[in-house]
Amino acid sequence: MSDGGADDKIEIVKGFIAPVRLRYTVNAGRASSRFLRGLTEGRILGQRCPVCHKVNVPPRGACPTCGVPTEEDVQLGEVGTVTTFCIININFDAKARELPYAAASIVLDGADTTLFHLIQEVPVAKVRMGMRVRAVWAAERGPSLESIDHFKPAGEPDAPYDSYKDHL
Amino acid sequence: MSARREVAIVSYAQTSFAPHTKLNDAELVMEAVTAALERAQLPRKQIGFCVSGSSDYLTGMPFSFVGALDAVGAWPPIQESHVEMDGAWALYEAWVRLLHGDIDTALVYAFGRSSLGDLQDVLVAQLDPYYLAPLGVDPNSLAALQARALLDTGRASERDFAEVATRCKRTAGGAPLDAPYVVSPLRAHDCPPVNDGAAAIVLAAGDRARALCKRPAWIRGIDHRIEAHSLGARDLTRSSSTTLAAVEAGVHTAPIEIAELHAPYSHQELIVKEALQLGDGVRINPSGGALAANPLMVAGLARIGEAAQQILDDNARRTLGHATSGPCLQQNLVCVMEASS
Amino acid sequence: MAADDETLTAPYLLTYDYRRSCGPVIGRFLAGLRAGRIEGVRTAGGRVIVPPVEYDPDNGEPTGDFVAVSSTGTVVSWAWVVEPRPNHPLARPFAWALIKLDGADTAMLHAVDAGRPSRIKTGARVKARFAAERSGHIRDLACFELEDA
Amino acid sequence: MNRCAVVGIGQTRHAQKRTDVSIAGLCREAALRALEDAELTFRDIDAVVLGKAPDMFEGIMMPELYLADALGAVGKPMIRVHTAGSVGGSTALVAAHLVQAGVRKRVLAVAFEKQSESDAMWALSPKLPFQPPLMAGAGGYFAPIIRAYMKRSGAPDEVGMLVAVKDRLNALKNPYAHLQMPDITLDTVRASPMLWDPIRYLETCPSSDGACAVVLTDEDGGRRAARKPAWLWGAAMRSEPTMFSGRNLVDPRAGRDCAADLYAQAGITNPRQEIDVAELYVPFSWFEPMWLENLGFAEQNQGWRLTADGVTALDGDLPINPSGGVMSSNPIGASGLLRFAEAALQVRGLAGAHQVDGAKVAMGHAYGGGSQYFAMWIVGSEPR
Repeated sequence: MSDGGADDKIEIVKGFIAPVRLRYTVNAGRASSRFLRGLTEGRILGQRCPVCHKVNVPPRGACPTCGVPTEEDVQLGEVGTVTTFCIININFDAKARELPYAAASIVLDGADTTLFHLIQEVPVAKVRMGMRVRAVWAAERGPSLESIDHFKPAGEPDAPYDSYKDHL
Repeated sequence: MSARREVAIVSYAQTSFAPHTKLNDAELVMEAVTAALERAQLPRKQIGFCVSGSSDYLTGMPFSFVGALDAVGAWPPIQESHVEMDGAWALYEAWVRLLHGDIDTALVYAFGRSSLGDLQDVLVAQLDPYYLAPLGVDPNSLAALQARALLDTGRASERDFAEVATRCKRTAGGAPLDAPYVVSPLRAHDCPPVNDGAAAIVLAAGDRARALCKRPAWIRGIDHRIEAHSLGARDLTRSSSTTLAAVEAGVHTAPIEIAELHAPYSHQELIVKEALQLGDGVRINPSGGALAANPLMVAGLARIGEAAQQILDDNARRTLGHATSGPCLQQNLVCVMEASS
Repeated sequence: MAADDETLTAPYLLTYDYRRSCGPVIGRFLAGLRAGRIEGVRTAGGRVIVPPVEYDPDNGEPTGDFVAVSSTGTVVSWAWVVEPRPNHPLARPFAWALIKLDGADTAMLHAVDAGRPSRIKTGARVKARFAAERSGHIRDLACFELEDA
Repeated sequence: MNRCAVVGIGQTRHAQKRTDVSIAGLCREAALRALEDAELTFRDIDAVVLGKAPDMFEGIMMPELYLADALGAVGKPMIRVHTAGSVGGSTALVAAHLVQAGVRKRVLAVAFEKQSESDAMWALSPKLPFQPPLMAGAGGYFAPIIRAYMKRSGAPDEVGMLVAVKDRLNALKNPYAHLQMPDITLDTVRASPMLWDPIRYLETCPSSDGACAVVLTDEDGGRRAARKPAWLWGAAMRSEPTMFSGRNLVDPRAGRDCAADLYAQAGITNPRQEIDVAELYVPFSWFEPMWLENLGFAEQNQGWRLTADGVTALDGDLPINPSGGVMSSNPIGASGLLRFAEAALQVRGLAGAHQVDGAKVAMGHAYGGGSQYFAMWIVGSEPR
């Protein structure tokens, strides 16, 4: 397909469409597979580093700062603290969401790294740093972070800034 | 200009180059890097410079090198770079960096999972996007055009191809000439397998290399050159870029004992061997080369690693590692290593 | 989505319709194809490059005037495709060939519809077969065919 | 380590869509300008280093292969660098390393992105199995970081708007810049849609097609250069992991360490006083004050005051992004090299209408990934 004009006058061809269709079989790897199976079963699993003892979630099979394999699974709580967030006014998702919506970095109780997820069941104007939130599981779970539909306010007092300031 | 600093390979490690791995990129890299560092007894935090080679198109995911960094333990922050190429070019970058003189060690790694897609489709994306990629011409076909051109010169026969394949693949019953063609004149035994894997090399300079390793593989010369992309613009039966790189790397100043050539297709070994002017006394690809295992983006670095290992193991005094990139040997790198400094 | 004992796998289709812009040299060549003719471009050294590019492949210097070349030429090398792939130009067994068109100094890559492998050889004379419907694309050249066919 | 000089600089006219050129044509537009500036030809070049962001932006795997002929690399060494958004900077550093190590005398560094061939948003976030769902786009990653900075520093909301206006007004003096917005004011920025609260539309960078090229030479080449060269004083790169416990995304340690290494090489003890102008990688306006702190131009939580006080304006004491910066042109792979090239243009005195009077020491800065890859250089009008 081209968007050039009539021939003979040598009107040049400006461009064409070049379709690419490549089929892959994605392999999640060991650590991610355990994490994703956990989500299917309604559990959030992190992994503890044998050297620095920090718990990484999602686990990726290695401690990124120590450079050693991580094997020990740690089941995390479903409640955590919003460390920071943004409010989104345009849709990026295949699922049309009601605008605006909030997405936040959340440090789950027992974890040392943050998950990024949706905050719902609260007006966006009330979302705040330090807010305590709880995971709400999707009706249908699978090997995806979408097994957690969103996080909602946990109804606890806000966490003090000092408790999460290292997770920004 | 003052004499160049001496740089050596002090350890090499690789994962198994299996037809398919269950590990992800970071897990693969972890295995290779950990083994290479253990062999050198070099703690992660003492690495001066780190550089890797990989291609997003193997897994179809952008930024694949970012996740692999998890396997390095990049904390405190490290001096690090990445080439979207075979790891052999990452090794070249590390060698250049070590010449500066301010750091003494470098880690080089490469990873690739060729099994996740269909390479005959994926590698079409490497071609000129206006004239070649829209034709869908696959890598086996391009190699076959090169093989035919070589046959036409009379410098090689299909029997010669089969002999290369028999030696590299070590298959029972050899490589029969009555086997069907995949794309004529290439048969299955003339084409590379599909493999996943990772490899890692530790480099060190001067006294640091001597301290880390009993018998370092000193890099005597390393150079790489590229040719025109269009197949019609070059003589496919000669690897002029290999010849140029070989001269720059000093291949001919003394005899080579063992050469590891990155020749994914059997006829390419003949072309590269001729371009390097290697005599018949040179042992070629004792590892089996890329015809035995061809994890893309890793296979070139692995050739250098295998050639270095021959020195580390005291099997040879002077070896050569070669890497290639692109269709029909478009780009080539030559690395000459010696036992004594 | 399959699960084995250890790791999860899933199919993934990387798909996108890229928008190529051609620029003056490729764009003019493709316009020529659309009009049923093949053109090359001359380098400062006097060589004629087909298909044309904006630069001399040897030294990167700009190329010059367009030159009409013949739609017939000679096979420089070839490879026989036993089982065509879905994205190949022909659905039946065919030859890829490097073809030096009369009037050109470089060979171009395209498919030759030769029927069976015994009919093609290096040095064979071939001529372009243009597609019936053309849009300004390298596939406006449907393939080449043997001149004596 | 050998001295290294920048003797040629070229860039394309950047635009949302450069449908008038092929990918090779785009790269050549920059490369030929750099060679012309250096009064050299491709024949004079010993090695070519190519940088760009993910191959999937253009759908060409390892494009150095297809571009070898176009960039005059045939018979020469060619390397392809990819370090995410910092790649343009890394490309210059890998090229400089070749000269500094004494391996090559004259190196051409080229970086490009032709985003109009696809859709960066798509290429950055295809629907991949097992990956976290895409909830917020690229800005969704950086908006929470900016919010954290605003809370920590107490900076007023207006600071991001000041940067957005300043950079676009600077771009009016740069004929190559993509965005040309003569009528931009604080009010238009404030009134623009709030995309990722706290980031407004006009506080984000555009998506551009463009390329940049730089010719680097050894000391001899610098001394015999056709025009005044820029001399490399320091070059540094640092990386840290994407996610880890205690990671400071507002003030990443990799950036701090990189700057410290850079200043040590360049003999700079007080960057605020000793650096005359800086081209920083600011894809969202708020990154100007954040980087001012990360790079040591201001104390923690005080960077925004430099912006608010006009210090970073073209006529200020420390002009930041006189070219208009990433906020005005963003061909992703080239954006880092453009920062490095613009810094060199300043100390060569060749920056034209956006020249900072008397600039003798300039900094180029690039970052990428999740604020985790850093590449920087300092160039001076005289050798050091």
